[in-house]
Formats: sequence, C-alpha cells, structure tokens
Amino acid sequence: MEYHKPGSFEEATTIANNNNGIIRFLAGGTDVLVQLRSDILTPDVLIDIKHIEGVKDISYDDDGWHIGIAVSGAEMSEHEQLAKEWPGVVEAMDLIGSTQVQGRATLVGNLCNGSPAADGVPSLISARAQVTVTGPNGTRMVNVEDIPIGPGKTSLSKGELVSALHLPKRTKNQADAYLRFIPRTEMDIAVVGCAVNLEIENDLIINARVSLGAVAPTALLLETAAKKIIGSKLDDRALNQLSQEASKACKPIDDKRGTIRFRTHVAGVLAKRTAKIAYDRARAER
Amino acid sequence: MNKIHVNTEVNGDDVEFLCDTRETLLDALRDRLNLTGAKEGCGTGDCGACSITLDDRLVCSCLVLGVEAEGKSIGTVEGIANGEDLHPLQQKFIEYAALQCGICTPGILVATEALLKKNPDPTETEVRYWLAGNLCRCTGYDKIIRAVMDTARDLREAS
Amino acid sequence: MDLYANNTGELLIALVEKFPSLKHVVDAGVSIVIDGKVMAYSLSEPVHSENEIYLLQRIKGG
Amino acid sequence: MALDNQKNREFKVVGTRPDRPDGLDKVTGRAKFGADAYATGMLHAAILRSPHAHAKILSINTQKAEALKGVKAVVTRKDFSTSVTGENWNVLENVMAGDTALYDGHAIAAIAATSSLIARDAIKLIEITYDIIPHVTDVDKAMENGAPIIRANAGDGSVPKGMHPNVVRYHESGHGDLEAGFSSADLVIEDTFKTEATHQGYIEPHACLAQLGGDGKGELWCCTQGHFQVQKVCAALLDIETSALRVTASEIGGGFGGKTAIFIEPVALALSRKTNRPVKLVMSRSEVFRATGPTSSTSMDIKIGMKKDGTITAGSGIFRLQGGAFPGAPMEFTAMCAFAPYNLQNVQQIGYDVLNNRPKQAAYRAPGSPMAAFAVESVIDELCNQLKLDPIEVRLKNASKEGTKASFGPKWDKIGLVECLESAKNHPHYSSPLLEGQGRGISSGFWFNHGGETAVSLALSEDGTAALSVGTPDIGGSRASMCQFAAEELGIPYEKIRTTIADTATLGYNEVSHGSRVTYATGLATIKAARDAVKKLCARAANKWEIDEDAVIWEDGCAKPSGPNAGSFEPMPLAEITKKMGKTGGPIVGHFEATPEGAGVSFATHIVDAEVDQETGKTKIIKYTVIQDAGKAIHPSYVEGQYQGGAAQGIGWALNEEYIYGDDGRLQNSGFLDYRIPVASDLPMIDTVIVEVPNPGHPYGVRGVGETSICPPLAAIANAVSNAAGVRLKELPMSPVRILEALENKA
Repeated sequence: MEYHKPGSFEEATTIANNNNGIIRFLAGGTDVLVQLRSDILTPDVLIDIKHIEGVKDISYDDDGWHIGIAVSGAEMSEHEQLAKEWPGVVEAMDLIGSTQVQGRATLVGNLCNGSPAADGVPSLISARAQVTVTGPNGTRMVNVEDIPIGPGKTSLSKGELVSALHLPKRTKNQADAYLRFIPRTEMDIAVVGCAVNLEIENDLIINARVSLGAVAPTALLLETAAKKIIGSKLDDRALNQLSQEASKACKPIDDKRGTIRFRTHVAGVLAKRTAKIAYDRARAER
Repeated sequence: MNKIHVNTEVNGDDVEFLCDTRETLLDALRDRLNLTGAKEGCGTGDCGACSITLDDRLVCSCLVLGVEAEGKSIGTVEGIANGEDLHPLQQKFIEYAALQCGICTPGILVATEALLKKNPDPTETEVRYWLAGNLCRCTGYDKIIRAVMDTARDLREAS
Repeated sequence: MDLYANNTGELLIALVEKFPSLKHVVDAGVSIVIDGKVMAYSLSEPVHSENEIYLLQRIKGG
Repeated sequence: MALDNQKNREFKVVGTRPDRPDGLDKVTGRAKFGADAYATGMLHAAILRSPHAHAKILSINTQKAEALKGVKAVVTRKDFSTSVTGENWNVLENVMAGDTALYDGHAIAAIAATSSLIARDAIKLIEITYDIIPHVTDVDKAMENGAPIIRANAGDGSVPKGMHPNVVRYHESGHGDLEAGFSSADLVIEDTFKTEATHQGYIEPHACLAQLGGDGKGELWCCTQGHFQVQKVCAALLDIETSALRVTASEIGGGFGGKTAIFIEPVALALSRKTNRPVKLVMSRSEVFRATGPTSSTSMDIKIGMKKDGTITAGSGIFRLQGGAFPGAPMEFTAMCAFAPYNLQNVQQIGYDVLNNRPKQAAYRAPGSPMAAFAVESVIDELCNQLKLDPIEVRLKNASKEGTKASFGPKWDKIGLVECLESAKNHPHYSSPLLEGQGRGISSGFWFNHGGETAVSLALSEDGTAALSVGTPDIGGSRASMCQFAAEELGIPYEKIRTTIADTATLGYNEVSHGSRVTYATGLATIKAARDAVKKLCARAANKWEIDEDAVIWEDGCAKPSGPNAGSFEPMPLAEITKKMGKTGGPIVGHFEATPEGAGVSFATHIVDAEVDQETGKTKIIKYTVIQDAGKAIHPSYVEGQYQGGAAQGIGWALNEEYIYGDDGRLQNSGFLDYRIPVASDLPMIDTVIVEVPNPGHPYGVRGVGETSICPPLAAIANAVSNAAGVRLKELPMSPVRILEALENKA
C-alpha cells in the first residue's frame, strides 16, 4: 500500500488520477482502517488528505456554512454556533460511533463511504447540503443526495474527491433534527434513520424536507411525506400522514440488523418523533 | 515492503520508528515502541481497549495508521501516572474494585482522564455515554462509573 | 441396590461390572453425590451402606 | 475440610476490602496479558479458516504461500499427533480440521512468518479445494429426518434408537408420577422456548507465545483459565511429554469459561517446532467469534402444573442443545438446573446433545443453567400471572431447602434459596412503584459450583513475609482473596503476602479456574497450607521453649504457650521464628495438594424492572437487584463485582446478543459492532445483596460466586419485558424486532 500526503486538492487529484488499482482517500480513517484490518479491502494507494490547507476549518459567510473535509465529529459538536443553527446535522454526526470515533470520523467520509445506513447523510439531504467535488477537470458543486448511488458506491469518477461541504445559511424559524433507531443506546449502525428540516411561520410549517436512511440502497428524500406536514401545525392528522408516507416510501431489506416489516414500521414512528423535535426547535427559535 | 520513518512524541518523549504503511498506530506503539498498555480487543474501533490521545483528542489507536503519527503528540496509559504517584483515577479504580480482569482498564483510564479534562463535573449519564465505546465484560460498569464520578468530585473539591 | 464397595472408586467399578451399559457414562466422567455432597472427582471418598448415593455428569463450569 | 467449628469466629482480614495486589500493574498498563509477550527471534503466525459451514477438504496447496518472502513454516493437520483419542481427539479436530471443515471459521492451516502482516498475506495464498456439502445450524432442524449428518457414529450408547445421528448424547432424570401430578393441578401451562447462542465476549482475544525445540522441550506463555490443562492437552496433541512443556499463564483478559478451552496453543507450538523459533499467535476479534466457543443454542419444551394456592404439582422439561460440530453441549446441566429451585414430588428432565455446523461450544458461566431458568421461570411467572399469585410467595412455597429432594435426585445439604427469596421479598426494590410502560420480573437461578484438583505452596521468608504460589489463573481478583486467607491464618498483615500464579513447573496439577472453584478450592488449599506452615512455626517455638509441640498455639501471628501448664513464655511473632529458620531446621513452607470435595451449591434471586417502547419494541433496563448466597464473602467488593458482571452479561444475552447465521451457514456478526454486548450507557447501576448461608464444606463457609449470577437474568428480564409488553416473549434475544412482532401479533 502506497501512502501519500498531498498538500493540495489538485495534487490529491493528480495522484488519484495517475494511479491504478484500488485508491482510497484517508480523512478520519474510521471506515478505511476497519476495512483494512478486516481484510475486506486493502487499497493500493492511500491518499491522506488531512494535510491540505483549510480541511480542518469550519467557516461561515454569506453563502452559509463551509465545513472542511477533515473536520471531526467532535470538532463539529464543539462548534457552538454550528450546533445551534444545524442541530440535526450535528447530532447525526455525533451519533456515529464512540467518543473515540468522534475524535476522528468526518461527515464527508460518512457520505463517501456510501453506506445506506450512514447517520450523517439523511440530515445533510434534509439540510439541502452541497459538496464541492474536485477532479482532474476542475471543481463542481453537487447536491449531497447525488453522491451515494448504491451501497458502497458513489457518483464520483476516477480522480475525483469531495473537497468541501456546504450547509445553507440559516434564518429564524428554521430547525432540523435527526433520530435513528438502534437496539442499544450507542455503538450500533442505524436500523432506521430519519432527518427532518423545517421552516415555520406563525407556527405553520411552510417548508419541510424529510429524509430516511437505512431503508433503501441510498438515503431517501421524501417529498410526498414532506408535503403532508407543509401547511400544518404538526397536528396529529399531519403526523399520522407523515408517518404513513414515511413507511410507504421504504424499500428496505431483511438483514442481521432488522427486517423489512420492522424497518417499515419504525420509519413511520421515527418520522413522527423527529418532526416533533424539529418543530419544537423551530418554534423555540422565534 | 515500503516502510516509512515516523517521528512523533509519546507521553512527552520524542520517539521514532519505522513502520509498514498498513500498520496501525496501535501496532507501532506495541511492536515498535514496546508500549503494550494499549490493547487490541477488536481492531475495528468497537471496544476502546486501545484508546489513546492524539494531539489531546481521544481516539482508538487501532483506527489510526502508524504513519499518521508523524509530528503528533500521543498520550497513553503509561503516561497517566506521575512517576510513582498514581493519578487519582488510578487510585480510585483500585480502591473501588473498578476492574476485574483489567484488560479494558488502560483504555477506560485514558478515556476518563480525557473526559475529566473536558468536563470536570459530568453527570452519571454523561460518563456512561462518554464511555460507551469502552467495552467492559466483567464489571457491569457499576463500579467504574462510581469510581469516575467520585474521582471527579474529589478533583473538584481539591481545586 | 447391592454392591460391594468401600469408596467411590470401587463403587464405580462395581457398578460397571453389574451394569455394563453404564460404562460410557462412567468413562465420560461422573461426579458422585453422597448424601447431598457432590464429589466431583475423588475416587477415594469412603462410602457406607447407609449413604444415599447419586451419579451426575461430572461438573464443569465457566 | 469442613466448616470450622468455631462459633462466631471473628475475622480480621476476611470480609474486608483491601486493594488488590495486582492493582498497580493493571492501572498503569504494566500488567502483561497474552499478547504482551515478545521474544528475540520471534515469528508471527496466522491461521487460515474455512469460509464454508460444511465442506470436504480435497486438497491444500501451500506452495505459493511458502514462496512468499518472510514465510518460515506452514502447518496443517498432518503436523499433529495421529494417536489421540476421546475428548483430546475432539480438541485436535477443532484446533485443526481433518478431512472436513465442520463450520465457518474452522482452522485449516497456519503460517509463521517474520511479521504478522506477511503471515496474514501468506494465508491468502494457500489454495484449498473444497467440496461444499449440505450444512445445518439450527438445533431443531439438525434433529429432523433428512438433516445432513455432521459426523456418523459420534453418538454414545445413551441415545434412544431411531434418533437422527446428529443426536449424540441423551439424559433423563426425575422422580414421581408426572401424570398424577399434572392431573392434580388447577392450571397446567405448556410452552416452547428458544435461546440463541451467545459468546463469552471477553475483551482479550486468545494469544500465546510458544517455543518448542526438536528435543521436545518447550515453553508456552498464554492467556488461559488453566495452564496445567493447556500443558496436558498440548503435550498430547504434539506427542511430547507433559513435563517437558512448561506453561506460564499470562494475565487473563476475561474468560467466563471461554478460556477453559484450547484453540491456538498447539498450533503455535507446532509452528515453533518446525522453525525452531518462538512463535506468537494472536487471534483477531473475528476469529474469536467464528472459531472459539460460544454457548449452545437451545430449544426447550416446559410443562408445569400448579394448584390455585401456588403449590406446584408437577414439572417436566425437554431440553435440546446444540454444541457445534462436537459432542459436549451441557444439556445435563440444563436439565439438572431447570427445576433445582423447586421442591417437586413429580418431575422429569430429558436432554439431547445435538451436532450442528457451528463452532465447538465452550463453557460459559454456569454452562447450560441460564437457558433452563429462562424456560422454567417464564412458565412459573405465567402461572403466577394467571392464578394472580405473588411470584416470590409461590417460589417460597415451593422452595428447595435442606433435606428436600432435588429435582435431579439427591437430598439438598444446607442451601440458601429461602434466604435469597426472603431477602428479595423484603428488598425496597420489590415494593417500589412501577411507572406506565414498565414491568417487573423476578427469577431464581441455581449452579452447582465445583472443587477440583488443587495444589498450592506457601513459603515464608526470613523477614516474616510470605510468598503464596497458586496454580489457578486470577480472572477477577482472586489474588486479593488468597492473600486474605493467608493473612487470616498466619495472623500477619495482608500486605505481607504476595500471591503469584505459578507456572506448571512449580506446583502440582491445578484444575482450570472454572466452576466458581477458585475462592472455594484454592482458598481452602491456602488455608490448609497456612495451617501446615503454622504447625511448623509452632514446632520451632516449642523446640526453642523446650516444650511439647502440642503445648504451643498460634494466635495473632505469634506462637504462644497453650496455657499456664505449658509454661510462661513471651509470645513469639512469626518474623522472629522465620528470621532464624535456616538455623533451626530449614525453610518453612506450607503445602496443600489434594482434590477438595465439598463445594457448596448456590442460589440467587434477581429483581429487574424493564420499560418497553411499544412503538419500536426497544427495552430499557430501569432497575436491577441481584441477591445471591455467597456462603461467606471473602472480599465483598469482588463478590459484588461478580454479581454485577453476571447480571450485565445476562442483560446482553436476554436483549441483544446472538449468533446470526446466514442461509449459507456463515456467521454474519463476527465483531463487536453487530454482536451487541451491553455498553455503559445501556445499563443502570446494579444493586447487590450478599446473603451468607455458610457452606458446610469449607472452613470459612465459602461457596462459589462467579457463575450463579448469570442464571436468573434471562428469565427475570423475560418476565419483566413480558409484563411490561403485555405479551409473553419465548425466544431470546428479545430484540426490538422480536418484541415488536410479538406486540403486533397480540394486536
């Protein structure tokens, strides 16, 4: 395994583009090293992207938030303003693994690993997050939901890597939340994950995005479900419709972590619970 | 085999080692530097027995490559005591019988020391969640949690 | 049951002589219970005609 | 050695909570566990394991692997003894497959190389041709007609005719008239229960460092619960002489029964013999799950009859256990423990040991008993619910006590079940209010405990200190209690004694640290060895005072004249005698070598409150209380620790832990990510009550405490969850998926 420590994204791209075999980028390493130790996958070329300028920064400007690709979960949780504006995104990241894993794991790594159960992804989708992708032909902006295309697969082509993560600017009366279901209290992979991002006006929901994880090959954006709560004050009727739509949207599998029946049912339960938290947060923002 | 030369700092001392790119920092600490306090319980970041601090950040050393240690500052269980004076956490763990077999103890001590630095007054729930990545199969955690809570209290009272 | 034995070891030999089908059980290892006390191994424990005696599979543990 | 006939003996050290002697090593990272040993010239080994559940091994080609630079040796089955028989043959067959891979993870070959990375690369180069044959991983399916035969003629003579060849052993016990018993009941409940296999889950993977020369002499360092057994079995598997192999036990990072078995040590020794270099072999976590002993999985039918007043009229149980591809599932223990807490006139237990394409089961904390308690205590709870009776009163009404006939035959000696139940009834937990959505469960549990071969030696030093050598690896603090025993008898401070786990060259044979035997048997041995030393000390004093040996007594660490008639001498402290011992007759060493019989059985009662999320099926343990008879607690902190640890493991077993096999017969969750043992945030504090009903078979009254604590939790939690959910859960683990399914089926 070759190990590289490029100083810029351009250099990283060039190394990735000029090599053959299995190429992996190393940020937090919490997926790459597990695969290495478990003999699931040994890269031929490993490109450590933590030494590129700016990758550890969290910044804010007129376009919103910009999160460096090597920012760890712990660093996100410790950023008070980010945690205040995007509690759902931050808590989703915070749920990944242990305190130790939080010291290393990154949100972009979580996205690019391509796991259907990734905790970080539904919250990013519901947040309308985008990423900058750098490749041999320059950079492009991509919506987060367009990155994963199937279990372990992304839409990134040879030589490309994500070079920054962007979250929209927040206005008042907006809030998000993320809940996942796991059998224990910690340390498990989500059996179902649900993110809800809301905007309210006079207690009325005027914008909503709902996303589910671990119930399909990639995280889902539930447009129909979101419509069921837009225009409501999240009354029981709206919640029940949201729940039904969430369950209906599921295309899960039976596996060691859960059954189709279980995942479908719990997706509905989580959708309700998550929406309530997001709604309460949005109201508290006033 | 492509070995890389790594310069790093462990428990305040400058050290160097050669390691294969695939070797984890845990392997390097144990096999190259003879620091066997950190243990491999799983190799996949699920048990916390290999906990160390990397630039003061709590991590699993099995999820860090040896080559990534270049220029970093590492803290291990061997660096917790000050000479013959044990850290109050170490004292309390012995006093409270907060260990049985002791294999998870180094990782738990490194993790709890990091917790108390960050949060000197944690609730029981905070301690339990902070330590959720440190598996202990012997104790049921009861005496560990009590030892941590009471050490935190003693340290607060002393300061 | 009529058997002649002074101790647990002799008891097992006498038992197998009388009931050859018990050989595999005894070979696999048995513990002898004398008046409620489990003798896991010893073949030299004295036995008397007034004792209540049971055979159990040899005790192992975790 | 019977209970000391000293009424109300006042202990000075026993019953206190001193710091453990190995505490400093364990908190500073200095303690050396299995993988912490290194030797000059050491090679690293890795094992190639079968990816198939059941496959004939047609050929093994190691050429490419051997050609890799750094590879020094390859071993396969042909490098081991061809003359072993009986259980040793089973161990060998498990350590290294013969002509058939019997389970996913079964070892096929091993390699020693100059680094562990090279060894791991090299095993991927070994080419094996397999002929995959049908497999079975479910206990009930393995008994059905047409199930693949795992091993022909493996059954012993006990199996009834006409059963599938996968049934290899049979057990039947009981007494009375079942039919009459059931017909006199007001309510009879009959049900079927299943439990999945769980793993001991020790955090330290198996590890060893082996050195064996062509001269047949060897050294072995390993983490084990019993290094004398490792010595005996390795010698047999490698055709070397037992005494030529010296085995040293490392610090052991948890065992719970799983390290009473032998997996990698013979492999490392074989590689070392072939290379003439030390070989280190450390399992990965995934290997630990795939190839070391989990428990049996079970399927059980229980039928119990009860009168309206709570009297149990009859009970019967059929227990089917699979123990992997080898005979030995502990179905007799399951059968014998099932009804142990109840004084029944009519009772019958039947057990089947069934082969499966799974790893060879190993002992796990009271092997077989927790599953039995789950099935029986669930039915008792259901009877209490339907007859509207208090579950503790019913258990008290039917409780086994001294003189009643046990379900498996003999009459009980002095036991503490009633005391545990009374303590539970009076515990504030039992009367505390429950919130909406919560349920309470109680259960009793039983385990035999064990004595076993034991040898210790207690050598006194000139300065009046003592070195105690024991041969039972210290799994959870036993060196502390051994120091306490010795201090108590010698009358010197606890700190003056150092206890060492001696290697196999130093002491006579010591049975494995299992069966909750260490505090009982090694403790008894330590007391006897100390009394042996004291006798010698008294003799030296008598000699000095020129009086009869019998006229000297030992009190508070000093030799004293037994009374005014013996003469008037100042008490002679231990250190004064040892200071001159070289010139007064030589070194003073106390010994004990014997097989203590008289281990006291023990009972426990657990109370647990659980809350079930009706929408997701997720369970939270709210409150937990363990009440158990210890006989006599030597170091109460470590007794509590055993109670808490057993309860925590039981919580994992009840709720989330399980072996998950795919249709391909492969284990799907061979890591701590998906084999879900409880984490700190899953558990509440675990309250403990130490009941002390002395064991008549130990001088201080000690009963084993390590295992009984895992017997009640499965049932207690199942009862709490069932009461909270309003529906009876009959299958473990009670995962959210299962609970939600039960709730949906009820609705």
